[in-house]
Formats: sequence, C-alpha cells, structure tokens
Amino acid sequence: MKILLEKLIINYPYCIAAILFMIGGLTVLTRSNLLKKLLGINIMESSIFLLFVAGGNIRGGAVPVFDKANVESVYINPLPSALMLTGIVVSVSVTAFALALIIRLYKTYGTVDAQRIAQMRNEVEEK
Amino acid sequence: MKDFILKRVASIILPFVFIYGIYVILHGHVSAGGSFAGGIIVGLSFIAFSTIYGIDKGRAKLPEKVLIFTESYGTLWYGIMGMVGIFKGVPFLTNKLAGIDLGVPGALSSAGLISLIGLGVGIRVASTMVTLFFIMVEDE
Amino acid sequence: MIASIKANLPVFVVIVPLFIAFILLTFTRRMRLVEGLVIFAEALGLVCAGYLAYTVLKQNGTQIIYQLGGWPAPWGIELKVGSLAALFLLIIFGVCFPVAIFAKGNLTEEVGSNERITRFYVLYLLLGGALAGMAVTNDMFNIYVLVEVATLSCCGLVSARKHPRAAEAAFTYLILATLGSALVMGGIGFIYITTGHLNMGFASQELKQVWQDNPHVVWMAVSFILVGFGVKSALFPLHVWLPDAHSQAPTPASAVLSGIAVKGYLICFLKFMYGVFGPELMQEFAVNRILVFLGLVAIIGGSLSALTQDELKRRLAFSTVAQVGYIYLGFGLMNEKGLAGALFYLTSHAVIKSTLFLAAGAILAATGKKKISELKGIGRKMPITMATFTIASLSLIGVPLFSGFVGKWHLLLGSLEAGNIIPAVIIIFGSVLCAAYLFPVIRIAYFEPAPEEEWKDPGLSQKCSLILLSTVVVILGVVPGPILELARRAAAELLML
Amino acid sequence: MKLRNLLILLVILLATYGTLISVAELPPYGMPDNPVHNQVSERYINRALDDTGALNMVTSIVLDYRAYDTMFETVVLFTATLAVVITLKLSNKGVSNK
Amino acid sequence: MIALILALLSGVVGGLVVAFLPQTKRGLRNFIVLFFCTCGMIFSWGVALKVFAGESVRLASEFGGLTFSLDPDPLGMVFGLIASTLWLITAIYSFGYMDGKHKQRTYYIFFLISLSMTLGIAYSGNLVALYLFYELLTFATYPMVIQERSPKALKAGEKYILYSLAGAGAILIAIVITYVYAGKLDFASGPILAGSLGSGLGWLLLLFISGFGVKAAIMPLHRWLPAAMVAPTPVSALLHAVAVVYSGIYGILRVVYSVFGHALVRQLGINALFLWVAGFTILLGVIIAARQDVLKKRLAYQTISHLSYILLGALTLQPWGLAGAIMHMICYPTSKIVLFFCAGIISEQTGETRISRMGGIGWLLPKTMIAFSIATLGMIGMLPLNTFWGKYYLMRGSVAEGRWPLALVLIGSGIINAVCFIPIIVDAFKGERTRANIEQGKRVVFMLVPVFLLAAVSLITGLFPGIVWPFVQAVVNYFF
Repeated sequence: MKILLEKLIINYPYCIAAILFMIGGLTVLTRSNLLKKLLGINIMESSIFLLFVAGGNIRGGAVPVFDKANVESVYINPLPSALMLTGIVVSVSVTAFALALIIRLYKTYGTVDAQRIAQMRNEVEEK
Repeated sequence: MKDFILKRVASIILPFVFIYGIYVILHGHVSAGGSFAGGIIVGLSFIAFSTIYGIDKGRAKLPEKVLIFTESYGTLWYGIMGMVGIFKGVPFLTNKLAGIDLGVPGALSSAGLISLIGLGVGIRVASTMVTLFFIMVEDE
Repeated sequence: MIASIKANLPVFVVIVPLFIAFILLTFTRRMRLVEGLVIFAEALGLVCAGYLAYTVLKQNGTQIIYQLGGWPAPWGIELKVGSLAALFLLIIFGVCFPVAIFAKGNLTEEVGSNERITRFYVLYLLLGGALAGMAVTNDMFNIYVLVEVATLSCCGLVSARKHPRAAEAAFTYLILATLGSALVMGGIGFIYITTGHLNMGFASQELKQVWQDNPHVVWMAVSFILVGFGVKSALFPLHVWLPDAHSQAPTPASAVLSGIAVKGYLICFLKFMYGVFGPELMQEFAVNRILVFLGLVAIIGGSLSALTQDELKRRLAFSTVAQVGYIYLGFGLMNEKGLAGALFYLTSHAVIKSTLFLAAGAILAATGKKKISELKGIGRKMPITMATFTIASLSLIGVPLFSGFVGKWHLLLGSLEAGNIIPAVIIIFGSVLCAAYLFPVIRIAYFEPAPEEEWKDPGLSQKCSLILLSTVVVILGVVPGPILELARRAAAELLML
Repeated sequence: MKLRNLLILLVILLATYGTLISVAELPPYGMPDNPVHNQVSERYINRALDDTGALNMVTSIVLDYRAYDTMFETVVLFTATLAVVITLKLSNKGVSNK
Repeated sequence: MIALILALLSGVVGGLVVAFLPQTKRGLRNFIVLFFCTCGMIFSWGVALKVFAGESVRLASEFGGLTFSLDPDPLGMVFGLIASTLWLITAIYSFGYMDGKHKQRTYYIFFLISLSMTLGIAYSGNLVALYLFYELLTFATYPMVIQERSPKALKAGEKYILYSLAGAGAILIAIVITYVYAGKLDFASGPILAGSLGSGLGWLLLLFISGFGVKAAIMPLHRWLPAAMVAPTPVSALLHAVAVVYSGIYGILRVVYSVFGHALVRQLGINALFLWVAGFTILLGVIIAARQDVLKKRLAYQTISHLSYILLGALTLQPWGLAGAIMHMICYPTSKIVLFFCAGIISEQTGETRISRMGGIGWLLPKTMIAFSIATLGMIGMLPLNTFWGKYYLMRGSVAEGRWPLALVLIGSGIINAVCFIPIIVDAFKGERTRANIEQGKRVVFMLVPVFLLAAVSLITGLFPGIVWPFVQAVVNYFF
C-alpha cells in the first residue's frame, strides 16, 4: 500500500488524469441534464489529453521548437502534443455537434432534462 | 446594438486580431502555434464582429456561399496537396521525398508543402468556426 | 499512370469517397448529378476493393504495405492491406453501393429538402471513407481518429431524420459513443506510454517484452479497449443506444449503420486484440474466455429482447445486438475455423441485415405501419420486397443454402474444435430464437388476409438494390468460395499461423 | 433511478481503484529514460529539421510525419459542420439564398 | 440418375405450376396434382428398380463449401416408395375432402413441394443433405398445418416450427461433432463412425436420437403432434401419421445403422436404454390414446405408440428386429391412413369429431365403418392383416435379443388397441337402423376409393406377405 502511494505520488499527473476521467464518467452516466452529460464528456477527454501530454513530458525539458541558441537543450517528446492537437479538435467538433442536438431538443421539448424529455415523448406517443 | 464604445474599440482591435491570426497561420512551421490556433483566431475575429455589429452584417461580410466554398475546397485543398506526391510517383502526402525544395529553415517560405497545407487548414478552421457560430446563433 | 494508380490503391480506396464528399456540397442545385456522383464513388470503391482482394488472393500470404508520406513504419503512418482488410473493404463497398442505389430519389420524406439530402449523402460518403480507412490502417491513433469520423457521421445520419425522436436517439448515441472512444483513447494512451509506439506491429513486439513489468497496465488497456469498442459495437449490456438509433434513422442510414458501421468497430477491436496484444497475451489474460462468455450473453439477451418488440425496425435492431454476440463469440474461439466463421458470419450478417432494414423501410414507406401485427398480407401486396425479406430472414435463421448457414457451420466447427460444447448449444438456441422472432413476420405477411389498402412495391431503383442484395445473400450461401478463402487467410494472419 | 446511480457509483469506484493501481505501475513520470522517449521521438527531435524543414517539431509531425491523421482531423471538422447544419437547418429554404 | 432427378423435381415443378394456375380452374388443378404425384411415384419406382438391381445411383454437388450427395440405398428406397405411393392415394382423397374448402391452391402447392422434400430425405446420401431436406420439409409442411388459419391452428403451427427447429439444431450439432470426429459424412462407405471409440459417442447417439426423435414423436418430445391435428384430415393422415414422422424414424434408422453401425451401438451398450424408452412410449401412448375422446387425438396418440414399434425393432439390433421394423414401416400406414380417412369422412358427413357421440353412426356410413373396422383389426395386429407380420418379426427380434418383456409389451399394446377401438365399432352399429345412409355424392366417392384401396392392400399383403418380403430382405441384407 505504501509503495503504491509512493508510486502514485511520483506519477501524480497520471493519477489526476485517472481521477478526472472517472469524475467525467460519473457525470455522464448519472446526470440527467444533457448539458451536464456533455460537460462530463469534455472532462473525460481532457483527462485523456492530460494523460498523453504527461506521458510525453520530461522534467526540465524544453519546448519542442528548434532554436539555434542552445542546441544541447533536452526537448520533450513532441509526438503526444501533436496527437493531442488532433484530439482537441475532435473533442471540439463533438462538443459542437452535441450542442446543436441539445439546441434542437430544447426547441422541441423546451427542456434539457433527459428524463422529462422521455416523459413528454411517451405522453406524445400515447396519443 | 447601440453600444458606441464597443463598436469603436472593436473597429480598432479586430483588424489586428485578424492580421495576428493570419500571422500565426503563416508562421506555424517556424514558431509555436500553428494553423489550428491561427484559424481559430481568424474565426474569432469574425465572430466578435458579428456579435458586436449584428448577425446580418456578419452574414453580409461572409455570405453562406463563401463559407460552403471554403468548407469544401479548404478540405479538398489538403487532398490536392497530398496528390502532389502521387503525381511525382511517391506515396500520398509526401513532402521532402517528392523532391520539393524545403528552402532555408526559419524562412517564411520554407518547409515545402507544410506551409501551403497549413494555410489551407487555417482558412478551413476559420470558416468552420464561423459557420458553427452562425448556424447556432440564428434561429429558424 | 495505371501503374501509379495500382501502387496507390490502398490510399485511393480511402480517399476517393472523401474527395467526392468534399466537392459534393457545391452541386446542391443539381440533385441527379449528386446521386450519380455518390453511386459512382461507391462503384469506384467497389472496383478498387475488388482489385485489392484479387491481388491479395493472388499473392497468397504477403500483405501490401503502404507508407504514407514515404516515412517508414515507426515514424510515419503505414497502411497494411492483408486478407482482413481486403475482406472488410469488399463488405463496406458491397453494402454501400446497393444502399446508395436504394437511397436514389427516396429520401425526400425522411430527410427533406435537396440541401439536406446532399448533406446526408456527404455524411454517407464520409462514413464509407472512414470505414475503409479503418480497414486498411495499421496505426492505433489513426484508428482513433477514423473512429471519431465514423461516430460523428453516424450520429449525423441518425439526426438527419426530421423527427425529434431522431435527435434524441442521436444525442444518446453521440454521448455513449464518445464515452466509448474516450475509453479507447485511454487504452491507446496506456499502450503508448508503456511501449512508446503507435504502429501496431511495433507496439505488439514491444508489448511482448515489457508486459511482465506492468501487467496491470496491460490489463487496464485491454479492458478499456474492450469496453470502449463494446459500447460502440453494441455488446449486449452496453447496447442501450442501439435500438433507438437504428430504428429512428432514415432507412438507408439504418441499413448502413446496422450493416457495416457496427462491423467497422468490430474489425478495429479485432485488430487491437490480435494485432496489438496478440494471441499469447489474450490467453494470458483469459480475454478469449471473456469474449466467448460475453458473446453467449449477448446472443441470449439480444434474442430474448428482440422477441418482446412489436415494432419491426426495433426488432431488427435488437437482432443486430444478438448477431454481434455471435461475432464476439467467434473472436473468442481463438482457432482458425472459429475466427474464419466469425468473419464470414460478419460478412453475411452485413448483407442480410442491410437487406432486412431496407425491406422494412420500404414497407414502412409504403404502408406507414410500424407494428408487425399490422402488416397482414403484405406479402401479396409487395411481393418483391417481402420475398427479399424472406430470403434474408431464412438466411439469418441459418437454413442451408443461405449464407448464414455457412457462417454458423464454421462457428460450430470452431467451437467444437476448441472442445467446448456450450457455445455450440447456445448458437443453435440462438438460431431457434431467431426463427421465433422472424418467422411470425413472414407468417403474418403471407398467411393472413390482407386489408383493402393499396400498397405497392417501391420504385425501380429500390427494387434493384433489394434484389441485388438478396442475390448476394444466396450467392454467399451457395458459392462462398473466395470470401470464405479470404476469411480463412485473415484468420490465419491474425493467429500468426 | 437512485439505485441505478448508486450501482454506477460503485462500478466507477472499482474502476478508479483499478485504474489507480495500473497508473501507479506506469513508468515514472518525467524521466528521460522512459519507453516513450525511444527511437521514434529521437528521430522526430533530431532529424525533423532535415526531414521537413520546419523548426516547430509539433507542426512537422502534425503536417508531415502524421499528415494523414491531420487530414482526417480536418475531415472530422467538416463532418461536425455538416452534422450541425443537418441537425439545425430543418426548414426547406435552400442554403444559397443570400 | 435421370429418374432420381425427375422424382425429386416432380413435386417442386408441380407446386410451381399450381402456383401459377388461376384460382378458379379446379378440375385442371386436380388433374395437374394427380399427374405430378403419379410422376413422382413412377420415377421413384424407376429409381427403386435400379437400386434393388444393385446399381448405385449417386448424385453429388458442392454448395457452400459442403458436399450434398443423393445416394439412395434399399432403406431409403423403401421409405421413398411408401411416401410417393401414399402421396398419390392421399391426393385422390383430398380431391374429395378439400372440395369447397378455402385456400385450396396454397394447400396443393405445399402438398406437392413437401413430396419432393420427403423424397429428398429418402434419397439423401450424406448427413448434410439429410439435414437440408429435413429442415426444408419443416418449412414446406408448415402452411398445411395452419391451413385453417384459426388462432388454434396458428398456435399449433408455431409449436410445430419451434419443436422441429430445435430438433434440427440438435441434429446439426451432432452432425458437426460427427464431422470433427470422423472427417466424412457419407453413408455409402459403411457406417461413418465404425471402429472409432470414445466416451462421448454415447452422448452423440443420444443427441442424434433426441434430435430426430422430435419429428418421430418419441414420448417426451411428442407434444407438437396432437396439437398439429388441427390440420385438415389428409394432412394429418399423410404427414402426421406417415411422411413427417417417418422422416424422423428414418433419421434414427440412418443414425443407428449408417452413422454408428449396429456393431458400434451394441458396443456402446446403450441401445437397452432406448429400447425401454420405446417400450414405454408404446404403452403410454396407446394408454393416453384410450383416454382421448376426440377421434383424431386418439389416432394421434396411437400414432405415437405405433411409431415406437419401428424404433423398438430397429434398436434390437437384430436382423429379425430390423425386418420387423421395416415390415411394420411398410404395413402400418395401410391401416392407419384408412383410420384417418374414415375419421375425415365421418367429420365431413356428420360433423362429428367426438367418439362419445358416434353411437349408431355405422348405419349412416356403413361402408366407411366397415373399412374402419378392417383397419382397426390391422391396428390390433390380427392375422388376416399385414400388420400381424410386422408384429411377429418384431417379437421374434426382441426375443432373439433376449428381451422377451418387450414382446409382452407388444402384445399388451395390441390388447389396449383393441380396447381403444372395438367399442367405437360396437357403438357404431348398435341401436336400430332408422336413419338413412348418407354416403352419397362425388366427394364421398373420391374419399371412399382410397380407403378401400388401402384396405384391400392391407388384406392382400396380409394374406401373401411374400409380396413385401423382398424389400425387407434387401434392407436387412444391406445392413447385416
């Protein structure tokens, strides 16, 4: 247990990422408010970004932009940053689409609560 | 919207924001930042404009036709840049091996296709942002 | 010219639909041109896929490697066209092409104005391109991006229907699918941080050496990827989004979603399991047993919940859940026959389920009746549609001389070679249940008196696509030769035999 | 509903525990000799300038080494725009009416 | 070869021709049905002559990576001859019975198609083909079961389909196991599993027999048969007394003699179990039959009992037992179908289905009741009728196997059969003959001709069993 804790403290960014991920998942699964679900998704994705970027980091490493001033500087791994650039764009587009869907649902039902929407839909289908 | 100060300040600042976005796009390969960041800045300048001066003026600046054009052909541009490699007999999206002169490192016109692709992507991202904004703001 | 095209075929098969999708939006005014372009794109893709499959079959064993940007494997992204990729490409375009023909001039009620229809087509092409990319790529992060493209276009296709319920279904689908892809991305992250590679081959080599040092990480990566793709491909307890999404989408969309989109995620899962972790690690972590168990649960659960549905499209959607169970079961069998059977079953189910959904959509459009109990005597009013429906359902039940039987036969062989009778029993039980939920439809359609409404078969292109698909079903059942051979070789490649 | 939320909470807690255990096993954070810093990143760092001529290594990866990914990234944006438009523009008025 | 294909196709082609015939042309349709049934019979006789002459008529082709082969041997020929002959007779009967009923066209279409399927089962040369035609027969007979379209009929149909599919599934698993075990599925080259020994083989046999037992209506799996009696009488007579149930019996015979081989089954030593199951079914079936009041239900349970005669004979694994089984297989329909046809005539003419209300019916329908009493004697197994011989050989086989209690079981079941049916006849002819004979009209003639034909056949073959013996001998020599 102690060793586990020490390792966790060494790997604190990963640890934070894991906890954030689970928080996001809990939000998505338990909240019935559509906007909160969307926020949960965003939290999850940013936790993954954190995991990747932390994985590529080196303590005291330099930004991966080549400068001729000091050639010997240790650059951090540029690959995770590049990947996360892609990931961020993806999550932006997902967010945009989800927002659009929420707007449409709100225009139709006048609420953003999943359960109320389900109730109203069932009432509509009764008739 | 009759907010005098906001309009004046915007009319002073927004051009510079726009120019700055273009700058970031163009210098994606020599400094930090890149086409995505720059594209979003450019898009933001338009979004700010149309929030301050009203949607219709914004629409007038960027009619939907133009947006769709940049949408489609900005994406296609990427593909065309990739086809360059194929026409030169090397795989898709090849830059250096296609025998393109990479120029002087650090110069604005360096890195062969990268700057061109970056330009396309930047314009495309900007237009996407603006389109999303317009669609979401204007209601049926 | 020809030589360069041949050399670049693996990437052309991906970017041809994409390019046509990019330019499509500017022809909104000219609908016929748009439809023509879409069908042309799918046909071109089919030709490319056919040629690739032919090459792969001809040069048996060796796989076509394509290095994008000319960068060798660990640095650049590499495309790998083996038997698996060729098979799946054939499936994708072999289903997309008839569905595109079906969609021709048939979307106005469900989707709306020409502009919306054009956008629908663009999303359709993008989905096809993304799935083709999944088939050929050999890079983990690339798979993630493609999965996102596929997810977004699927949700877009679902929400293209004007009905508000479609938007609701699309939202649930989007949220759960994004959750799934976040999980997949986490799994990729674990693998990347422990191995430092994104290319599958290199990652699996590295993993074989380092997995003893951190077994929990590998286990966590496996479970993340399993759950992630499980959500996306509607593995039984995680299938909650599927019935709504697949039954609310416009008809061609639901055919494609149920037919190939789900299969795409399955193929990606297969690549991760066998290509990255490899058979040894799977056995080490007992993943194969878990897969078999999940498959059994999915077969039973999906079929039972399909029995309770009275809405035709929902029943078909639930049957998709059950059939996905068969495929997971085959993935878990870990021997050549079982895996080949699973892949062949995947193929046949792709064709069968798209036929069923198209026929159901045609019936819905003609009669406006959703419930099965209201479709009395439809078999006489819409003979062609109902005939194709019957052929497809007989094949799904697993009657000999139809494609489903061949897949089931090989699955049975595989499960008995693995020395396990329970999967065999469950497979048979599942097909009996399948008969129990599909046979009443046929009975009501043919053996009950028809009301006086004037119901007609759909238009010419719809008929053509239905007949095309059902002939494919029968052909796959009678002469499965090349497809079965591809599946066998793909299984051998995956098992590294 | 409540019961369901409790169950989900339980599952999530278990998952958190497992994830933390596996996270603790990851190679120590920020060390230069992690498996991540292998020949792949070596090449990206050392030869990016000669290979692509871009000073910004991230750009050189995004737009050259892994440009295929980036193409699909733009495709994702494209898809998202289309999906948003097809979701919100329900009326039959054409796009190019201005 | 040609004859084989023609015999197989005649049913399907006839079905298609009828399908494209307009509803109204009754006479033409009946003629076509008659014609194609005759074709089927003639061609199957043609094949039979070849096969009994000892040449092999083989036809194999590759579908879906599996070989489907047709290769009739004496056993299959016997089954094929029985089926095709009875099909013709039943066709004649149905012209009378179905006259004026609705949905005749559907009935005749599937009537003809299922002829092909049955012949396919009979001629199949390997397990895959057998399975294929077995499956198709289920689907082809379903529409005839639900001919009435009443809710009851539909429920019965569902039951029938699900039972049969479950049985077929068990068979499929067993086939795959056999394939994994032996690597081949052809009957021609001796028993498939001959010589192979394994602990699982007993279970495999159990799986096979329970799979085919569904259609053969062995006791725990018999529930669909009484339910399926809602079908019109010719269907119940032909399918649910002969063709469909015989396909199950035939499958079991195949499994025992061509897949395992009598030597292996004896080696496994589990045939005793099935023998007792068969004996149990014989007694219990007929006892339940005795308690039924609806005539057709009673006949159905009696069918269940009599099918187990054949099983019993086959499972004694003795030449005499097999001879008895084949003999019974050939002779039993001649009496049973007569009973069903008589029941049909009674319900058609008087609308009476319950036995308790059939008092004095003999004066209304004298000819019918005479035929009925002859057939009853047949069911009991009295001497002048052919079923006696079957029973005789069965007893001989079971005694030779050293299981004399089974012989007692057979005698007992004969007695209970008598208890079952003698009272009906007695009631039928008691009371004074006031009411007039109502056996007039074309329909009745159409219905009575086959009845007396069959009664005559059963009498003649009973008096001169030598007519049937060659077939029996061929089968026995083929397997022993």
